[in-house]
Amino acid sequence: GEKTADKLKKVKVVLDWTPNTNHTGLYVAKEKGYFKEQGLDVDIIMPGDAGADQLVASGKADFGVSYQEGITQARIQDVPIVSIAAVIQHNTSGFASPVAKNISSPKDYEGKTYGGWGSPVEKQILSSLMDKENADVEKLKIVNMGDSDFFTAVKRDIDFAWIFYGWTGIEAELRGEKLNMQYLTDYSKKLDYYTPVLATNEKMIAKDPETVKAFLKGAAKGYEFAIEKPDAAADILIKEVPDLNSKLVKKSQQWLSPKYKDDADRWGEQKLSVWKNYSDWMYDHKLLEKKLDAKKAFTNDYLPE
Amino acid sequence: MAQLKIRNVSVSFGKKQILHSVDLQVSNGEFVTILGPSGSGKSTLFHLIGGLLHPDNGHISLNNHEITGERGHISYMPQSPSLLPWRTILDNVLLGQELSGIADSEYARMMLQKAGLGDYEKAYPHELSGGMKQRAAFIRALLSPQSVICLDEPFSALDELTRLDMQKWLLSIWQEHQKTILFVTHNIDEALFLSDRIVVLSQKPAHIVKEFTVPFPRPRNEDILLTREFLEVKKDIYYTLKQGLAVQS
Amino acid sequence: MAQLKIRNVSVSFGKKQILHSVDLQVSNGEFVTILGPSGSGKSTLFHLIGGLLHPDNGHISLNNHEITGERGHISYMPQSPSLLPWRTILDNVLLGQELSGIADSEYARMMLQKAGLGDYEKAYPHELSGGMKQRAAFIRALLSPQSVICLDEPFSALDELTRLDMQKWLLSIWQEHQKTILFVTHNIDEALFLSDRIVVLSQKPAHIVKEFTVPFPRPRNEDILLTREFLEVKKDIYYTLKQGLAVQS
Amino acid sequence: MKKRWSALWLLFFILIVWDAVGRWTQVPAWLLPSPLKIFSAGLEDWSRFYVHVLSTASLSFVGFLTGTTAGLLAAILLHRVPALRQPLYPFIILSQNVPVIVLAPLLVIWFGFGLLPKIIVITLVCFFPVTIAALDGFKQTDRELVHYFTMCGASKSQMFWKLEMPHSLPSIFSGLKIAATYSVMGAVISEWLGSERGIGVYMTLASSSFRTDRVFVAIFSIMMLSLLFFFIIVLLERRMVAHQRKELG
Amino acid sequence: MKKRWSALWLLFFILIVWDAVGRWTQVPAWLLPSPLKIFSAGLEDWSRFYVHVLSTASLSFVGFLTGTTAGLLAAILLHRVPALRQPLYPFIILSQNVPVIVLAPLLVIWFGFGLLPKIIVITLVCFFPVTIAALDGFKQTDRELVHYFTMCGASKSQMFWKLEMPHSLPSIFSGLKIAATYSVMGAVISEWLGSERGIGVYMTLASSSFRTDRVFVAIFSIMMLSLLFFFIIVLLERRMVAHQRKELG
Ligand SMILES: Nc1ncnc2c1ncn2[C@@H]1O[C@H](COP(=O)(O)OP(=O)(O)OP(=O)(O)O)[C@@H](O)[C@H]1O
Ligand SMILES: Nc1ncnc2c1ncn2[C@@H]1O[C@H](COP(=O)(O)OP(=O)(O)OP(=O)(O)O)[C@@H](O)[C@H]1O
Ligand SMILES: [Mg+2]
Ligand SMILES: [Mg+2]
Repeated sequence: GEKTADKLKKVKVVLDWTPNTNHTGLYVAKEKGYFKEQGLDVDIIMPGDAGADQLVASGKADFGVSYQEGITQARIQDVPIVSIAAVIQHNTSGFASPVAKNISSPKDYEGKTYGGWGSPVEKQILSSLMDKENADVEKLKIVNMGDSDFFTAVKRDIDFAWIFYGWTGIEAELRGEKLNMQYLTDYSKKLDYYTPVLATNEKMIAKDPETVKAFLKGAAKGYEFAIEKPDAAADILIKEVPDLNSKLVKKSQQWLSPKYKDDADRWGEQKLSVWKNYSDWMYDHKLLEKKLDAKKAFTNDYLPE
Repeated sequence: MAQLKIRNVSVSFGKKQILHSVDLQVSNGEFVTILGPSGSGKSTLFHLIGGLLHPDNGHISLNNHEITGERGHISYMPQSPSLLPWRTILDNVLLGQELSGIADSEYARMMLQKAGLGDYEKAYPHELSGGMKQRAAFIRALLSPQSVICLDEPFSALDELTRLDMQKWLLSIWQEHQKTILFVTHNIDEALFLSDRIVVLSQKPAHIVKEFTVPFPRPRNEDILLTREFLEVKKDIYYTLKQGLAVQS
Repeated sequence: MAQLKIRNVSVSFGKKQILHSVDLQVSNGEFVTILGPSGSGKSTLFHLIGGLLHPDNGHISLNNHEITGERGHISYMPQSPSLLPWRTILDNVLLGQELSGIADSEYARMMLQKAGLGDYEKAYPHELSGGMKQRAAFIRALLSPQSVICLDEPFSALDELTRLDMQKWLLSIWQEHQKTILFVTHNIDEALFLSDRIVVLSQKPAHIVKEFTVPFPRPRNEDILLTREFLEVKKDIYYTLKQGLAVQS
Repeated sequence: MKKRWSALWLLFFILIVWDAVGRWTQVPAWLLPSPLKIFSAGLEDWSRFYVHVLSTASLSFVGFLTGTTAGLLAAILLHRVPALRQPLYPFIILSQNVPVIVLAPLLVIWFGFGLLPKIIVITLVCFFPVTIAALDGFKQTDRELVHYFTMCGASKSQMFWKLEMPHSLPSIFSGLKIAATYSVMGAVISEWLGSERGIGVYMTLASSSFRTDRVFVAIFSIMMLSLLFFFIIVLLERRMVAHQRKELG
Repeated sequence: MKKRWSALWLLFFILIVWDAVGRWTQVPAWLLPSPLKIFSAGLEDWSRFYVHVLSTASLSFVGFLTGTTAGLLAAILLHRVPALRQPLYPFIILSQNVPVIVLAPLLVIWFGFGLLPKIIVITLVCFFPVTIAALDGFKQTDRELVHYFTMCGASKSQMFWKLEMPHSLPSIFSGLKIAATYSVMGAVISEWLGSERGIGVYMTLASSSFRTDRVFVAIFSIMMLSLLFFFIIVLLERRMVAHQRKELG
């Protein structure tokens, strides 16, 4: 039942960067009082440059939005952070290019220029994709495009880049720019990792599992609302963060809502195989110094039944 | 033919009038000294001639050529030495030449030697005594190529002996190079020893109270300082100065 | 009881020795003038007394109290006016007092009036003529409370009449307030008119060539300048100076 | 009068050229929106936007104050305690080389998401130019004036407050101007340490949702704020360094 | 000698305290690794890392050169063409308020991902302190010296090269020191515009893979580079502003 405001437990959630439709459930839960029902007073924080993972791991924030690759690398470095729910069941990212560039499959990457942010992961993933089609990753030029956004980059020396379709792809639709897209999931099951996820730190789980449960219960209710009523959910996000581009939010929400739960039994469910597959893949490609103990990296124990 | 003509020049700073209708002609090759109370406007007159200031009224011409507000026509020694602190003495005295062409450092060295600054060529201004700085500024003015030289109290910080040396030196240069010299001093002896003509300014607003033509033939030597005639003229000038002071205050 | 004692003081800049074994005693309430060639080390001597420099050798004491290298015991007028450009003249002359306690601006105003700077209380230093700045620095020194006053060529930029006024004023203050005065000048007349004793320095490395006790009774007036005795002593000093110059060069 | 507004005219001109070039070359609006579009976006958003502006303005103001105060104090400390200068100076430089992406998590972990870490960031940005400029100003204090103060026995703190500080005011203001300019950007950066309000928040949101017009609204308001701060400092400078303005035309 | 290395001792001390505090409070290594760990990470990575360091060093060097050259030229232009000062001055301030996240896409569109946009970013960072400091230096040129140069008819360019420029060298060096310090951070920021090599690249990668030790290796090398640049400027200053050092102890 409802608890009075002064008994509410204060909880901080840090986002991964700026608010977007990945976070709709959290905003809905906050606005609709789902968190309050659970006795929580949730404060949603944009971390800016502070980096959500460190804040969560250090306990400065109770929960955070992260992604599987980050948590994997963090855990390898003994950062005590644990994934507690998958926000989206399948990886919605992929390599996008304007149709004019004529890139319809990884085979076409040869002789083209890819704009990334200089991570070794990128080259390995690209090479996995290209290997499948007998293309040579060495014939691909990889350029670091730093802070510049997708649309800017492809105007200039870059042919394709890695985007989340649910946001950047939708923006392209809004602009009427046709994109070619190669989703990672279409080429390798191993690359179907969770992004984003909700995370907390080990201490929180050990000391205050009730709060973790309560938080996930509220969040799950929020995301379920977003799944059922995309438009209303988008309106809530826009109301909470009025400086966002409302057209983009609405359209993105419609695209993303069905993908939160997708083929899973319940929202937030994570599979050991997904964690294992991707970390093994990373290890095999020398992207990790040691093997990840995948069982410890995530938990489904606190998801509502 | 009068070389430097100052006609009816007046100037004020804000509401204070400093010079009131000053008329002065200095002929080619003449040596004219300006005497006047402290704060009367002697330096200001030099600033007008040099073009640093523009008169409110009146004109200044050189060889019948109007130069009111024009710069670079005179070689100038300011009342404070104004040496550049980042230059050695040698480089400092060469400045006047540098500004108008090529510097002759050999000649400059010789001049420094003559002024007793031979050991200080490479010293910086702050290593010099007050009188030594003044001598350096004096040499800088002598080395500048212009034919009109304006000297503002050039020897005020020198002892009597060094001063006499410098005076004689100035006279020899003046005669040799046919310069026209305008000279400010507070020392009546000095004025009488050096000049062809002495102009006495009043308290401000300054105008010319009287002009004296110095009656001694050249070359002069120190002995005239002790003659009766000398003392006579000196007294005369002294009282003129007094009168110029009295007028206003 | 000698108030200010300078015993066997030597000092050098780098390899150049400036003062060589200078011995000088100034009694309480005495007025002593230092004469010497330009660059001999008169200002340097003041810097030593004021504690700006430390002698290589020797001691300085005030009332039998060693003050070598100590500061703040004298009231000082430097050779260049050294006024603060961001302060008005009134605030500038009050500085000496400010540094040692509370400032009395009424008295300072009166002094400025007396020095002919009444209209310039609120002016900034750059609005003053050279002589006016010098007078301001002079007043600043007079207003400082210390009983020993060191004046470094205080009247060099003043015309004869203003200079005479200032000299008389200085004497009246000296007598009234029982100050001890050390005075540097290049003007022998001035030295004779003002001082009890005159000390002549040689060319550098400077030492004391001779001391003269001035034979005129006080109060003195301008007339003594024309007496025979005066001319006699003046000549004597002049030749001593010449001798001091000759020794070295 | 015309001259005063010349910058505005130039701005106007630039905006027109920008608009024209935008139309001509058909730069897409998401890359570089036309000034008109930016203006209308600004108007439309104003009711929500001014909260952000106020927040950033007050944040930068507070940060500027603490930053410059810290900067001045650091300069004073290093100047007056020379023993600290050698060891601490390098660390002051180092403080400018800790990237925010590293500092941010540490600051948030130590000080939470409140005001303190943000003010620390702005302080870090603002204090440096002030410290360097003030230190250099102190160092360049006029030698003659320093000597005068020393001779008069000025205490270290008198020397500082009555001489070095006023003397280096122009230099300090030069540092303050740089700091004022940086303070607004500093505030925007500090808002990335997790903030609900502020131009920085508005801008990242606009940027991440591809609203280039709003990004430019943010930039323009950052610019306006900085200009405002800068000119407040210029006004202050004019008041406090008044004597410098009274220069001859 | 001991004094010279005091900063190093202090650094050593800080590292020891850091290590001790780290052990004591058990700050996890991923948050703040111990100095030893950082050092060994640096050693281990060195063979790959030095390429990044070299790249950033040369980038910041080139950027510093273009930035300070641009800054000086801007200052000279604004100083010598007063008609431009009013309209352009505000834009110079504005240039410091365009956040890189906005500038980046524009620069990329115009200049691609090559060297040019990076150098533009560093230039933007470096030129401002130089311009402001130089302008303020030019403005403060000693009044008496300006008057002297004017009277001597110095041309505008003589006035500039022989007077204003050397006079404001200390001020300019103050700006150069600030710019040198910023140049390395400027280079790191500019590397975020897309670069294959550089400390900035290394650092973001390290940060995204939670190798906090490597992040600190990057920070330390940024710091070392900045210190190096800074002290090169200090050395240059000592050579070029030599006369200032010859101060009395
Ligand atoms: N920049 C200025 N602003 C205002 N007044 C000034 C300025 N320069 C000079 N004056 C005033 O002009 C008058 C004349 O000054 P000037 O320097 O010409 O005197 P001077 O005759 O050279 O005196 P001295 O013999 O003391 O050098 C003085 O009363 C002075 O206060
Ligand atoms: N800072 C310094 N560094 C090196 N030499 C110096 C320094 N200050 C003074 N001197 C030298 O010391 C000597 C004496 O200087 P001082 O200023 O005492 O002379 P002075 O007797 O006051 O001369 P003047 O009558 O010209 O003022 C000069 O030769 C000068 O070059
Ligand atoms: Mg004068
Ligand atoms: Mg002297």
